[in-house]
Amino acid sequence: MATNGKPKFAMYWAAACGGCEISVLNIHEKILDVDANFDVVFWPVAMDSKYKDVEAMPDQSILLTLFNGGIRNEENEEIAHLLRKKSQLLVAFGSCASEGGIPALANLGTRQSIFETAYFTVSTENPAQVYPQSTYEAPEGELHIPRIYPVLKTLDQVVPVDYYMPGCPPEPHQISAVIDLVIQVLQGKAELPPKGSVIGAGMSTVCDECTRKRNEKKLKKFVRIQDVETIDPELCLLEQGIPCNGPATRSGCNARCPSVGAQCVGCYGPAEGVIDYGARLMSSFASVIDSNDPEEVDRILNGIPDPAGQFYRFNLAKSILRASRYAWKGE
Amino acid sequence: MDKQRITIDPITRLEGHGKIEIFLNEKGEVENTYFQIPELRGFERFCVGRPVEEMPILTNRICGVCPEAHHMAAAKAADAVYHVDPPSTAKKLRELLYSAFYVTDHATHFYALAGPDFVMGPDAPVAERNILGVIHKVGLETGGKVIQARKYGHDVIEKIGGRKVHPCTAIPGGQTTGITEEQRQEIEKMGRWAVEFAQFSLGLFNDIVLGNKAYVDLILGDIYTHATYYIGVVDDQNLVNFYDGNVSVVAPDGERIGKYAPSEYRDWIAERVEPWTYLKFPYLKKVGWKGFVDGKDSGVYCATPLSRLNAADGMATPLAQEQYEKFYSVLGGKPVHQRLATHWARLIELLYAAERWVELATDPEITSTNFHTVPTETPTEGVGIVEAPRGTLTHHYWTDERGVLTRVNLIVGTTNNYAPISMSVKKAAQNLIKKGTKVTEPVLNMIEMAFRAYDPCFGCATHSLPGQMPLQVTIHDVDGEVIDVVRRD
Amino acid sequence: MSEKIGVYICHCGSNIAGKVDVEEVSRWAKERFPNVAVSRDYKFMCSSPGQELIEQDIKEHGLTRVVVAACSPHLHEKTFRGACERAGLNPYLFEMVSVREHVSWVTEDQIEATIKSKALIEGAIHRVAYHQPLTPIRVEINPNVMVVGGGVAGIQAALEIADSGSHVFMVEREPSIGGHMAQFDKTFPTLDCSACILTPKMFDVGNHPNITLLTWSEVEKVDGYVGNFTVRVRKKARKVNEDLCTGCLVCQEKCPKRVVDNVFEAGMSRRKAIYVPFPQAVPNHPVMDVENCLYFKTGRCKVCEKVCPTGAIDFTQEDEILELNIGNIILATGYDLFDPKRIPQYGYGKLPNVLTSLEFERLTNASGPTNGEVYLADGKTAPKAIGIIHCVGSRDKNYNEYCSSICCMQSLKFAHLAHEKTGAQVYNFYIDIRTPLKDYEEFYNRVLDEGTIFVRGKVGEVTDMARTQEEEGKLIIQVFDTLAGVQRRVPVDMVVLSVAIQPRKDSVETGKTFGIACGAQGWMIERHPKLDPVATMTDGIFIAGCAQGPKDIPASVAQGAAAAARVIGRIQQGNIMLEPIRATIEEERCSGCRICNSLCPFNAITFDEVKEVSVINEALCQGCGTCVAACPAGAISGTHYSNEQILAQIEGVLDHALLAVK
Amino acid sequence: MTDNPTNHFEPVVLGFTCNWCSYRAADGAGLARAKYPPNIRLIRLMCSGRVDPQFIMKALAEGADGVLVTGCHPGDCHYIEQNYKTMRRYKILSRTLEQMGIEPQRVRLVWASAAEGLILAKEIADFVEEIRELGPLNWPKWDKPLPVEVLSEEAVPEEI
Repeated sequence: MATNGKPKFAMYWAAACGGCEISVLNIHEKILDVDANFDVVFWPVAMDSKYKDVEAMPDQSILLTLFNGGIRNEENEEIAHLLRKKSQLLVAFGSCASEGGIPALANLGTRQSIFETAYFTVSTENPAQVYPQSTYEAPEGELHIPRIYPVLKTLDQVVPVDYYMPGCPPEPHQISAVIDLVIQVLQGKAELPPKGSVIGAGMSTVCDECTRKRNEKKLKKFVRIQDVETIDPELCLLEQGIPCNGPATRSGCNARCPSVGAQCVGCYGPAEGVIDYGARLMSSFASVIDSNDPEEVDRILNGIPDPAGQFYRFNLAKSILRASRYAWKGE
Repeated sequence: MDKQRITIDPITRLEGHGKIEIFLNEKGEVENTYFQIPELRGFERFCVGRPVEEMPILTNRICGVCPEAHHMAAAKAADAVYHVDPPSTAKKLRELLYSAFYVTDHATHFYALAGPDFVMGPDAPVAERNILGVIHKVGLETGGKVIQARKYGHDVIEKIGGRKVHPCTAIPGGQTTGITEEQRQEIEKMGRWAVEFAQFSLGLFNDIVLGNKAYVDLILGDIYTHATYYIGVVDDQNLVNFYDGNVSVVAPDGERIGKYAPSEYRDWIAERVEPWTYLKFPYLKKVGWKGFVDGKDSGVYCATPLSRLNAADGMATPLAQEQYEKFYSVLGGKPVHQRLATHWARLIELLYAAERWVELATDPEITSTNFHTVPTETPTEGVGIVEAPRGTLTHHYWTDERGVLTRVNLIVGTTNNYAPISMSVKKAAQNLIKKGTKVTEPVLNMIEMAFRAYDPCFGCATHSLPGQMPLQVTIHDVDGEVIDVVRRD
Repeated sequence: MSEKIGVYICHCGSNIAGKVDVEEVSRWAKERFPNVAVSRDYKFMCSSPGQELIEQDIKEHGLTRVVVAACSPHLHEKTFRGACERAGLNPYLFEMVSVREHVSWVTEDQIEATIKSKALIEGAIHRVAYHQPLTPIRVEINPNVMVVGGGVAGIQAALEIADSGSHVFMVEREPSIGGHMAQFDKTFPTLDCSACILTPKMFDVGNHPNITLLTWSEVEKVDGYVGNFTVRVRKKARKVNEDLCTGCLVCQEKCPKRVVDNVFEAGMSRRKAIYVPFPQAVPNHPVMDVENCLYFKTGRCKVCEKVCPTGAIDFTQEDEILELNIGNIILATGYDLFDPKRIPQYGYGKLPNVLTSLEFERLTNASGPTNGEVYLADGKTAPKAIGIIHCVGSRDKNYNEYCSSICCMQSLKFAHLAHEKTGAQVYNFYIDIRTPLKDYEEFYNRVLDEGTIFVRGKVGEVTDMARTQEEEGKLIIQVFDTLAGVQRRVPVDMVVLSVAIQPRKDSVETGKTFGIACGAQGWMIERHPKLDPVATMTDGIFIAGCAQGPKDIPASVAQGAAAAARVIGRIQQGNIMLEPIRATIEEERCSGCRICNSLCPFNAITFDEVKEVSVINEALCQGCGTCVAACPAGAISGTHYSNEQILAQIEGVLDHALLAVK
Repeated sequence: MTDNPTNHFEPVVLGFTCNWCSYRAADGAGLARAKYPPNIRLIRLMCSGRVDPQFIMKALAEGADGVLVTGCHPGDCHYIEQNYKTMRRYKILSRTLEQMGIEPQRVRLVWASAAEGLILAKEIADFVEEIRELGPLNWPKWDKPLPVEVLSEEAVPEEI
């Protein structure tokens, strides 16, 4: 596919799982629109890529780059800088690039502890206490692997980002919508939203799209989902005591998880204008606890055994604190 | 002083980062190769402190290519932690989802990743050696079929798992929801189509590959052959099973040296750390680590579609069983050591998965509403094992009395094959790069074919990302000066 | 930020300038912040020249924001807002910093004080840039007023308002108005007859053209907001048609069923099953006690129906629900008496001649059970010695820590009445004698002169266990005399317990119904304990009398009048301005999760079932901001305390703080 | 104060007050000329119920070593019962902060009525002392690029 007059499109993954790419493939026939309207210059899963070409390209020559994955190591950051340089529109695509995603839970602990765990598990035989090293003198010559950062960062913490597209992964119908929009813009039929805004998601939160019945909320306890005898298929999960993050999570997914009886885990991130997702969730959960007695409140809160995980499951890297004190102090 | 070095960085059409360093000696022959994995995300660390019921959701994110595998392994481990046995409907729902997933995953790999090498030929121009090329050659309606297969598979995953990617319905003791009769009918319809598609694919393989002597020679040739141990999950009749059973271990000579239950994995498997890569090298504990060598005395083992066939006595569904027998008769009996035969084995598994899909979709219990059992016992420790497309997947959790994780151990599909992949790469390199060989792109691709057979997913293995990158080879002379650059683009 | 900010630091004479280097702060503000157009320090910012300084600068420099660092905003925020307004700047584009109460007066070190002032001022400079122009909320006032509680406080309030020409709905739980005062015989210190002074007022209420009297009625629900309340009142069935009843009371006379009267007569005598609580009752329409009426119990009797000349008796009458539109509400719900059974060692309930203050009131009352004669329980013997115990259930950590404020004078009154009526020797057992008001101390002296013996000390026990001959058949009061420092056993025939007055047992629920708060003790909380004693945190709701705290008749009357004056003022304004500090919900961002629905104690948040979004009633909202902090979708924003403003202030305050530390 | 190990460290403490009780209490402390450490900076809100956990985290991230949240006594809230919600939020927040490696003592909840100026002054003094004992928090200024190399030295052994 030789370069032609069409605007250039690229997609890349850093510290991600590949789910974003799969989700893009799940737009199925829409893929053809992409092919018709763009010259795909760089898209790992879909085709052979020309990494060297990307370096060789003039700056700003890629119109649209979808970047997924967080910044876990030097290599991730280098490529982020390269693609920022080459792209007119850089989109933080998916939870990891936008907010750190699940891998950002690592920011609760130290990088050191990651190594100590990974290379000393019960099934690891490592009497010599060997750690991988970023530079290693093999008999035949020097070997390199990228240095891992102590704290996982979001894309916009290493380069400026034009748009954010949340979701783990972003829903195919949202991806299609965004592709349509960009094509419309190319044809001069539409305007791009203001820089820095969130695209491919709703203005409200998951409850807006959730079909479950909601009442005034008064919680006497939080329950673990496996302890629920039968999950009421009609009633709001939070009202059943299941700690559902829906109220604080941006809409756009059609309330997928709640619709199948699983609590919203928060992958679409904070609602418009909310700075700290977890803080919001904390104060809203606290608000519906039906007790003014400190001891009882404590008992009720014991139903959430892992507050940090509950409130920052996908967002720790983008939260106000960003990482635990252990992580950045390395203690 | 540095030897001559060839760097393949990173490798293409493999789901994950990887980097191959090939060192030549003064004679210009391959002295050694290093297959490096540059990423580590630390799930085993940061899952500690999380409630165990979150693991099916958290470990999904290890790999977006096979989140279903982690979802299943995590759910089974969590069941074990709570000592709870989910209702049979729950197990069947999980296995149904999992079978549909196998169909999409194996189809994707065969047509998009490995297919090109055979359909187009290893030395075809790069620009054609990809899924689009395949589609052009075998015809658009085949391409349509491939997309259809992915679509159907993901539809089933979404119906049962709630989401196309990263399903969310498996919880300790079963599922959060079941399926309606109406959904069941659609699922059955799609399943029957999948069976035809699988047979069609085997037909294609038969015509294009087995029909082509060059390829058969390539498959049977020595370049891609390693006599290692093989492991794979089997049911109580020792037939291949993806969701449940014990792990069968067979020696290079085909003799089954034992079967282990998930809880016993530590008696059988150990992992080795090398300082030049983030990924560990599992091996058979009983045999021991003897370095990157094959044979009965080396603990190196393999866990792939080929391994699963070698480790089992047959397939649990009729059509797949036929193919199983044909497979071994054509390739001259068990076990088959030729790595490229893995592609054929994968298609046989594709057929099995499709048949199983229909079996489960027509099971009277599948629409029952008894899909969850509330755990009553105090959570402690548990292991969950499933067969991921890329190898046996082991999740092992320890929790406190609240069911909060205190320790996590994961041995992920592709990791099992890290050692054999490294060996295959080295062997291929040694065979293909001889003194005076001009290292051309096709040569490098042939080297890549060595590991592509394993369908490695270093996304899983390292929790780094799947990714294809271009291939560049830089050849240095003895003084480290660049004397030649071969680039694919 | 293209704002032009004026920053003013007040010396407050030397109050601030003595500790804070005001010149330095002023210089620093100008230098450090590009958007600070003017920065001045001045000796008294609150003086007219000080205010004019601000007004001039706004006009001359076109200031768009103003920050004043001076005393507490609680003192002068309004002052400076006024200055801004006069100069044509919206008053809410102003922010005040307290560098006197919060800095100069509480900090030892001058440098530290200057640094802290800078920090607080930087916070304000950051914050004020995000201020929005606001206009106070104007609310029309419905002239109708509701007074809840027909005691003397409520009566006073109702009459004042009615006389001013507005209509009053008076709601009283009991069959008659009058409250506790109607049960008393004499009132201290003047000893004029309670009935004589109260009855005319009760009569006026009953007959005032501007007063609708709703006795035997209770408020069930209050909706709306200041100027526009909707109040639902349940008018309990009297079983007597008030329009037909002439108050001849033949029914009461002929009714065959007698019932112990635990309310008005404090259980000391009996009434009929159809009755008015006391002769001067207003209205003088009887109510039927359905629990005890023979007809309702046995299905037979109906004597009252037979004897009623106007056929006013109506056995089928049902409760009536009234929906009233009210502009302002005065709560004068009164108090309950402490139950001395909670102090078993005083023997109340076990020892027949141990009485409560109210029971003694009834004994001494000419229209009481004994027609004013003080007898022992046998109903004929007059007591020779009477002990009156003060502070029963008051000033006692085990019961009520507070002083009930009326017991001393009441006990002195009892001492006098007992002495007068029986000639008995009277002992008063007290902790302290508190006679702070007009003519009180004189009354105390008078009672002393009458020969009443005062024993200082908390009574330990009242018992009939005689230890000596002379104690035989007596009640012995065991007390440690803290003046003499000796244990005393004082034998008497009758003991009167001056029991504490307590909040109504349902005062907290009542508070909730009307959207106002009660303190830890249960007294309703005023807006300000000194400066705003009869208003509450909820606009349009006022409190008077003992509902607000223990007080005597004069004080209750004064509060009733004060509350009335506030309400009349409101009515005359025609409408009022409310602070525009309010929360609002952005509809398209509200997910309808309903997290906020249970949060608002003023019921300002409701759920629109059709649109599936929550809605805030701006006039009901009091601006506390709790829902703003709780909305998980960030759909609720609060004026004048927005996230942007507060976060900016945090940054500002800390930004400088850090520099200071380094 | 001088004989503690971190005697050169001057804590910076942020205080949230409600307009009706604790802010007036602070006014009262001033009127009474009660001296307390200058380390605290008070921010006025209408009610402690307005305190959003975001504010507290923002404060800690912006360099505060501790945060004091003050309001009316339970039962005395001028908005009837909002301070109970503050208490609930406070509990949920301190559990989370603990997991983030922030000592729960760094965020303290204190009730002070308008009349309790001296009590508030004492609470502030105690709190500042406690924070002094705990030492600086020094949360990184994330806005600026992370000093990865520096942190990495602390974080992992040389061979990595």
